[in-house]
Amino acid sequence: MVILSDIFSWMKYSYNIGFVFFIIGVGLGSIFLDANQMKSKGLTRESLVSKWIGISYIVISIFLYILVEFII
Amino acid sequence: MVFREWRIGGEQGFDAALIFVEGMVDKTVINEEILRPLMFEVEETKVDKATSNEEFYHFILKSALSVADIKEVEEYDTSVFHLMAGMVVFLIDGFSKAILIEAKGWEHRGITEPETETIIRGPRDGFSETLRVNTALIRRRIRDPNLKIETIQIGRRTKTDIALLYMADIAEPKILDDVKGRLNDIDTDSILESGYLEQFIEDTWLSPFPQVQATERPDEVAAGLLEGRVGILTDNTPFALLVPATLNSLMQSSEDYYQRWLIGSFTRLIRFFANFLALVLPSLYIALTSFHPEMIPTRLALSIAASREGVPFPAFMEAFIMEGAIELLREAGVRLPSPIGQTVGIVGGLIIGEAAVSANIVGSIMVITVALTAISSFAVPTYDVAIAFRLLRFFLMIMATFLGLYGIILGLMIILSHMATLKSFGVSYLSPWSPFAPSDLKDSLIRSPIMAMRKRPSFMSTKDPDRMDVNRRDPEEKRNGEADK
Amino acid sequence: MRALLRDNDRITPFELAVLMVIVTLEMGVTTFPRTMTEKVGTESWLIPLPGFLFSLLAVYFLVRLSKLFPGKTFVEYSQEILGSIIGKLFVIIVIAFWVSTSARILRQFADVMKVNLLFRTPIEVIIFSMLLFAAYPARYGIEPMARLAIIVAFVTIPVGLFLFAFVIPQAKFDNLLPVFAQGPLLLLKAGFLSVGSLEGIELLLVLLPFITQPRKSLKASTWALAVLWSIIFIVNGVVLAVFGEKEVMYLLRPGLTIIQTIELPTLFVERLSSVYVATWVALIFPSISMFLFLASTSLAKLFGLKEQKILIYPLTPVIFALAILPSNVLEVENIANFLEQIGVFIIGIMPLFLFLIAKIRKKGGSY
Amino acid sequence: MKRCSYSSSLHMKVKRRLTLLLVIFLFCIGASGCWDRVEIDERAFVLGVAIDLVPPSESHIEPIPGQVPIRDNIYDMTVEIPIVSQMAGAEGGSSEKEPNWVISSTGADITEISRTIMHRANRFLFYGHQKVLVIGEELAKEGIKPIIDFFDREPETNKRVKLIIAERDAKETLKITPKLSSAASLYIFEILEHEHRSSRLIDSNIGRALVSLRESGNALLARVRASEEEVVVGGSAIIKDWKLVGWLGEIETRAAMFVMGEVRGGIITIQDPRAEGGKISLEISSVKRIITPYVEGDDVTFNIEVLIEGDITENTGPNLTVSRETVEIAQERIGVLVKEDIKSIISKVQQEFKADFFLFSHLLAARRPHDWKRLESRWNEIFLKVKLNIDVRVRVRRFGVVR
Repeated sequence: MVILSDIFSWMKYSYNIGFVFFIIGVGLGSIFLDANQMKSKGLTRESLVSKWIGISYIVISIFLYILVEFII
Repeated sequence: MVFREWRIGGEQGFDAALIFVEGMVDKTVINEEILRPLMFEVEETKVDKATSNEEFYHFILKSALSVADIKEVEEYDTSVFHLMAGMVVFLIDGFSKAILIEAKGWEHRGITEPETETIIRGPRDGFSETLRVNTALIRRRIRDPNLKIETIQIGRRTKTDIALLYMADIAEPKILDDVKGRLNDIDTDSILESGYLEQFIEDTWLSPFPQVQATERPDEVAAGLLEGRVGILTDNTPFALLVPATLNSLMQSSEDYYQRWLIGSFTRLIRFFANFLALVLPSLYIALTSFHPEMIPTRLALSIAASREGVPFPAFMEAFIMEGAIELLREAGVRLPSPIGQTVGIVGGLIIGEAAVSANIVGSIMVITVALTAISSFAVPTYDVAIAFRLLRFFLMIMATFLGLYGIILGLMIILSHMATLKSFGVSYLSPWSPFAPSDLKDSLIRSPIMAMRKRPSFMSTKDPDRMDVNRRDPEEKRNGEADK
Repeated sequence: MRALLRDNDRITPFELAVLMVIVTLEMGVTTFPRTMTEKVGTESWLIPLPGFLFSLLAVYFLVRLSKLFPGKTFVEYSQEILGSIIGKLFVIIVIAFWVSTSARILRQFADVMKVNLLFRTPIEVIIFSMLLFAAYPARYGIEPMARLAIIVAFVTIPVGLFLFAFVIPQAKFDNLLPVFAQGPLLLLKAGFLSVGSLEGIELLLVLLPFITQPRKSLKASTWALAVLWSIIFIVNGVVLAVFGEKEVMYLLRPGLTIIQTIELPTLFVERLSSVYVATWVALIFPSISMFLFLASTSLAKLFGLKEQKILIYPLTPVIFALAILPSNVLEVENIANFLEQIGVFIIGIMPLFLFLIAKIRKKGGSY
Repeated sequence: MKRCSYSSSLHMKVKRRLTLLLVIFLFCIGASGCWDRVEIDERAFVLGVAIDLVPPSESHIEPIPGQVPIRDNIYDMTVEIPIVSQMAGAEGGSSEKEPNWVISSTGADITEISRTIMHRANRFLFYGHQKVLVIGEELAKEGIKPIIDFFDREPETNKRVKLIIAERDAKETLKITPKLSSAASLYIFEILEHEHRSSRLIDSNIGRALVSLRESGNALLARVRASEEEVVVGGSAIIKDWKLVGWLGEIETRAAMFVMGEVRGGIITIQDPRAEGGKISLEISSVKRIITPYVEGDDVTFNIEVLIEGDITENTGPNLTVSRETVEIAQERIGVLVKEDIKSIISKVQQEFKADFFLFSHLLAARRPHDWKRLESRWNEIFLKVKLNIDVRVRVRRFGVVR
């Protein structure tokens, strides 16, 4: 629990909207750039992984932001 | 289009017609060498004597025309194509073949000095717009049967003649195949200039760097061919292409080899330095004045501060205004007729610079920076490279505006990374520095003595790697040795 | 005839050596004089001797391992040697080490930038811009990075050493004394531990199968180590000789501060330390992209992905988060010390260990 | 070799998106501003800093209610800022105005005063071009540690800033108007840069002083005294345990520098014994100093060898040509003179100041580590009894264009 509270306190300091945008940017890049590129190379699995990384990054970053700003 | 119909061989002869495109043919050839023999020398007796029509036709083909190049064509399309290319089509009634007579001749610009790559020592001839003239210019320089010239037509509508030049026993076949493959892949309706080709065959489309070397100089092309590169000549343009191109090759001028090696090396070092200055000088000004004045020597820092006293704009605005103005002047200078262009350049530069300083829009140090940058960018021999670095200069200026010196270095690193990823027909763009080829460094930042460059560039993986006998003694040494005896 | 370098995943032994040097010369090198002096006092300038021997040993076992499993990276062979689960654990530890090391380097770098060039720019911006740009060449695979590293090495290392040459007149060689006052054991121990901060050796875990002439890789990496340790030797020795033991231990980054003491009549550039710091930007850049490449390649191999490209940008937020995690320089130093110990484990102990187990369990090729 | 024809459009698309990302990135940065961008004309270049101690009765610092004052000492910091518009010369600046602004403020710590001055000057105080740091006598007697800490920690400040102790008030030194330099700080800086011309003053900068100060707390710093028109830089200040304990004259300073091996030039003049009023001057061209420690029990002996090479610049003896005899006399006499100087400075240091600022301790630790371990705790006593063998040898190399 100490570690968890440490992490939360750290996040309050440094998890800001800029970081969220950064992660969302990476996620979008994964979904739209990498996934398509992989697909055109014929690597379906990689394309899928890329897409999922992107989606989960976006979701998690927004979720964490809500968590940090409004809940804890 | 001219149709000239008459009856060949008198009353017993056949109806015949000459078709050609006005302006594309040499009228004297038609009058003297085609029409005169066909009309006056092919007499009725010839028709009588001929036992058959076939024989008559052969007689016409073999003996009647005093023109060097004659072809028989059966297809309509082909003959139309050749007609458009300046051949004369000769039709005889009753025969299913057309005779194509070479009588090409059109008004063209003579061989003049290249405008974009002027040098002091070296040949003054430059390519002109006619492909055949251009190939002849190369041929005159390399009298080797291994110099192959292949001609293909590209462009659905323009059907432009493209000549592929290479040394069959030097050029690496993989590169050659690559070039041919890429040329054959092109599907477009028009090739109006070699710039079209360049964009179709280069490796990376959106890179600011040219990956194909364009040149107006036949000696440059000949030297390239002898290094194992492939030359591409396009009809209707004086600009030949040389592939593969590396940054190093684009920074060289053919004059480097004509001068003694120390001078050649010195000018080359200056050129690289000038290119670097042209790239970073304005951004360094921004970074040093507004981020890190501690790096400027104290007295200079104080005088820069004094010169900027009263200038309302931040340093980056100053830099963008002045650089923008210079680019404007440059572009305008190119478009204006040449006598006026120079005047406008000088007058504009002087007046704008002077007025801007006295109006307190920019500091005087900025004017010096801009002038130095502009001058430096003219020292780059290849226009395409100079323009690429001009563009990147603005990128670096943006980086410097935000992150100072750190931004500049970061910008340079990203440019370098980009160049590291670039390849021109399989040859690394940064060769020979990277991949590191120590033997090729003789012809990079410096130009070593011609006797020391016994091998062709190794990154070209040429079939015949040696320029001269590798084990041969230096002539100088040899002469001294003889003198001692 | 030399092969055309058109395939995107091969590097020459020379390029491997250059990469090893470039990756190791990161921000940590500037603190070497301090950390080493803290360990062994004035003898710290001698550490390169045992350090070179120990790192050579590590390199030797890594090369032997790679010969046992030709064409395989450590991701595959450690799983073969240690079994799937322990092997995977080891791989994950190494990947985590790379990710956190690059975060550590970035953070140290950003701190240096903030102190020397950009006083008020948030470190987030410095780290972010560096990370974003350094990821670009990593996406194109190992070859462009080797290209980049060569140019960077040929530009920055001479500049750095040139600047160092100006410091030498101030050196007082009494500061290097006494030597061998505390017995060789301490020196040997320090030499062994210093192997942990040579990140370049870890490249061999992944890069050995990418070498065009595998036979030359041992020779090339030995050369890299020799160059590396001589650079460290020069830096350490000069710094210690100029500052003396106490001042070295007092300074945060003696390797940087020393440039500020250069006393030259004003050149074109007033403060050479800024130029020096600027060259560090160029040195850090390939290191970061290399670690990104290593981590993503290993991850891709671990999960059986055919393309490492897609993992590079997704790794950046993780590194970014880790880089801005420590609140101040002291914490960064603690983390750096901790990572150095992990590094000792990864390249000081594991190669030998893996090699022995492979021999005992008769895994790998018939070497 | 194989080129996919579809890859072109894809490639373009990818690149376009990357460019878009870059643009977005730049906008992100742009929107949040450029933090470090301060235009060069918005900065106030601090060329010199002088710090004095304010007598407690004169301090006007308002006490913070309910809080014990952190420090008793109130500092008076004076900075010299060039007025660049005056420097521009012809344009606008009237030559009657002062070219520099010397501005003072008081406060309890340096950072705070710096901010106060920043507010008063309405410019961004920039220490990147600081040349000198002058510390007043009273303050130096209290201890210079708290002052130096700010300048050591401050990243903008160069390690080459000259650290000088002023006799009496430090601020007076910055108020003079030098005839040839544009600012007093530059003037003092340049004098110290050319220290090797006479070796009568010590070129002490923060970086080098700190090495010595951290080692032992002792150092020799340059001394400066302000007069009406100019400043006199010469001699040195002795710092013991970060505190000023005394002064050395110019000749004493040179002797001390001989011991430290920092003499690089200067003139030594001796009487010619062969004639009344005859003098021989030697210009030092190079000096080598070798110190070797010997330890026997608690007896520590240092062998100091000084090898001087120089040119005779003046010879006003009986025979105007430089004879072999002249050279020999010069070599011997100068050797004796320097030896006496060194002897007296070391005994002065041992008896009067009881401070080891020649870092003999350091030498002992380096060369005789085992003995040093034994003696370390008692070094302060032992140092007072350290014996010295001084050997000065002089070699005349040239004597001008006449014999």
